[in-house]
Amino acid sequence: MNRIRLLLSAVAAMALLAACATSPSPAELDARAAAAIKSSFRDQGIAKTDRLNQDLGQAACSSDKVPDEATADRIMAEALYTVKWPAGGQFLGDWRAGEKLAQDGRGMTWTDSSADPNANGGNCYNCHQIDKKEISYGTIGPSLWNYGKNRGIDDLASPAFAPIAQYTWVKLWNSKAYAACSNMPRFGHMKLLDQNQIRHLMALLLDPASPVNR
Amino acid sequence: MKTRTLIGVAALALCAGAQAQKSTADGIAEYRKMLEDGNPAELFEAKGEALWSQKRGPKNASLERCDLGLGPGVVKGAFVTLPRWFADTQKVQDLESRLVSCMATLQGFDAAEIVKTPFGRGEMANVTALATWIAAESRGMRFNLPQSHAQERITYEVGKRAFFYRGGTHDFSCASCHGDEGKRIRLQELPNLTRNPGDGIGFAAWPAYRVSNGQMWSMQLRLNDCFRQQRFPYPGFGSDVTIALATYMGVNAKGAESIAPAIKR
Amino acid sequence: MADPMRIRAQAAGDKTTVRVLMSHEMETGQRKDSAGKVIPAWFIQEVTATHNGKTVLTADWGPSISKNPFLQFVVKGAKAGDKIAITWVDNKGDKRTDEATVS
Amino acid sequence: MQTRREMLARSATVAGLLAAAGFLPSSALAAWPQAAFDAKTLADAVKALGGSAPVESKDVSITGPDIAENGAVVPVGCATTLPGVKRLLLLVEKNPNVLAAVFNVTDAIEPNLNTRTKMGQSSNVFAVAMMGDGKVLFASKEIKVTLGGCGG
Repeated sequence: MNRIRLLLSAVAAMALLAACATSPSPAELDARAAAAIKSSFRDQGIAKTDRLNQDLGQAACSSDKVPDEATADRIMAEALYTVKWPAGGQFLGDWRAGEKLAQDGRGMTWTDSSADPNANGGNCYNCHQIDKKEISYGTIGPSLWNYGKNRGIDDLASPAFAPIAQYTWVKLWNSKAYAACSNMPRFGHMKLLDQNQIRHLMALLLDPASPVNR
Repeated sequence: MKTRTLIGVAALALCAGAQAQKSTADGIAEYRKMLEDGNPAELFEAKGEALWSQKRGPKNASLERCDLGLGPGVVKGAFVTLPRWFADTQKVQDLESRLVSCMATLQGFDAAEIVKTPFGRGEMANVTALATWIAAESRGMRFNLPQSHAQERITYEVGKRAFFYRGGTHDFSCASCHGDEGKRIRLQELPNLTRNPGDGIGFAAWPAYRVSNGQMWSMQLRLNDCFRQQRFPYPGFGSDVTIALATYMGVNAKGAESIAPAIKR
Repeated sequence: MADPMRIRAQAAGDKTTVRVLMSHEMETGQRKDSAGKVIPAWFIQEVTATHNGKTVLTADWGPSISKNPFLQFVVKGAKAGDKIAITWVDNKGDKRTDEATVS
Repeated sequence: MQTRREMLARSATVAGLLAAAGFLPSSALAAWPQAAFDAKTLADAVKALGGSAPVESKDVSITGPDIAENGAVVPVGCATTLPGVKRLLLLVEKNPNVLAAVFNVTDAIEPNLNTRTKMGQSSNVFAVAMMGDGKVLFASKEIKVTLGGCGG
């Protein structure tokens, strides 16, 4: 009898311990994280706390797991829908201006005074190899050396040009159109670069005269 | 014949490219090696050591009774166990936020005032110097953050979520740059901070002297500038997200040897 | 007042390697602040090294020496227990002297 | 985009204004060789220090990395194997003012000095040995300065 009582109380004690040790559910932890993010930041210069509000793509790509297929499809479809094509069907600008933009990593931080695209760089070399002459390049994105040449664009009249130009324009305007969780910023869609600046980057990549395609 | 020549040229070009790349990496390694002997972080270390035992503040007291987690006054080994839970403040704290607590309770400084001070100025510069010396006292030791308290485990989980949180104008999260192996920004290798990146890499290298601007950077400033480059708004000093991220990186770095204070680009 | 220097002086045989770190901004006078105003030059101009009180090296520096300067040189004949002292003077006339014992 | 000449002209104007206002941090030390530190070329710097035309020599050495990850801190060293050196100089060819440091060497130290210099861009760096017999010898090395980090 006593032994049973002892046993029972031991069981009860263990149950109690187990209850104490129960860690919060994933949903509770999500809520804790959301609260921490909300309370930890303040406005500074052009970087306001509304930058923490996530759209569908940002929210769906905020864990070590990829979003489910339906969500990914929706993100890509919506991204494609946002793309604005260049006025007059003019895809290319000046590759020299493009190289300058590609080198420039500035813009949109709280130490930048203006959010105007003209104050921003393209950050391209931070993540990509582009012109081989620049040895200081990043590897988060693929190499873009010979980008146009490798895709068969030897001259601008080539039939290969139009589809590649359209593809590249979309990639620069809203990279999420082709990969829901792409690491690449959405330069056109987020107003990081304007239409003319994107034309310059397009020329850097596609113009047969650009050093990238030599 | 023509094709063969072309292939030959292409192969040559490839080789030249690979060689140039190797020599760039070697050159940078050689440069970094040259800087190691004579790290200006030593200047900050010396300042921090003096500050620890100096009687200062409204209470004219030293920090020698400050508890960094291993008991009052124990400095050696404390750095590699932080952030951790502190019962007196009922908070998980990193080295810098803990130092501010000690400066408030022992020396009578206004904690809120210090937290508001920009990096490199006034008492905030002193916090950085103290953190530099305290980190140096654990040089060569291995990270081993406690995870026994429920709040320490929760903080880790919050940190993991913050690490992957995408936002801002560029859609960046910490993981955009630090979630993979073998990536670089420009020539700077990016440690994968979702696991132990190795001895003296990532969390195990800060505080560090920044060559580019000649400043001593603490982990709080390192995180602050990560968020700036991420195009996020401004994280408060010692805010929940910064402590949670430090906990996430510190726990992931379990077993990694600390080389702090290091010297960085 | 300027922060102290860090001086390490290590003997090996009959030679002593001296490594010095100085705490100084070394402002070039060619940079502008965020408001566009030129930040005035402020840099160490003269460095003197002595071994047991005898001058062994003097140096004139320009503003292109890096911030928080590093200097390394080798003193002949210095042995453990000897004193190495370093003095710097900057263009504002500030100066600082620190001393180390050869180990 | 300013040309280099415009920029030089501008900074000269700024310097002139500062000097007129008494702000120019002219040397606190009478002995500091102002003219040498104002020089734009290796030859001018040496001349301002009373030296003859420098001659390249393998008895002088300049050490430094092939590539500097950051131009703010570039470790450099100058040395000579010859006896009788009076001064060792460090210069950076493409800096606005070429001369970085003058070391007045005595017999009590080895003619081998190391420091760290700023470099605005990839450039040749020079070590110059001004000898007791009036000879001026030099060595040069190219150091590449790369861009690091996010560039923001």
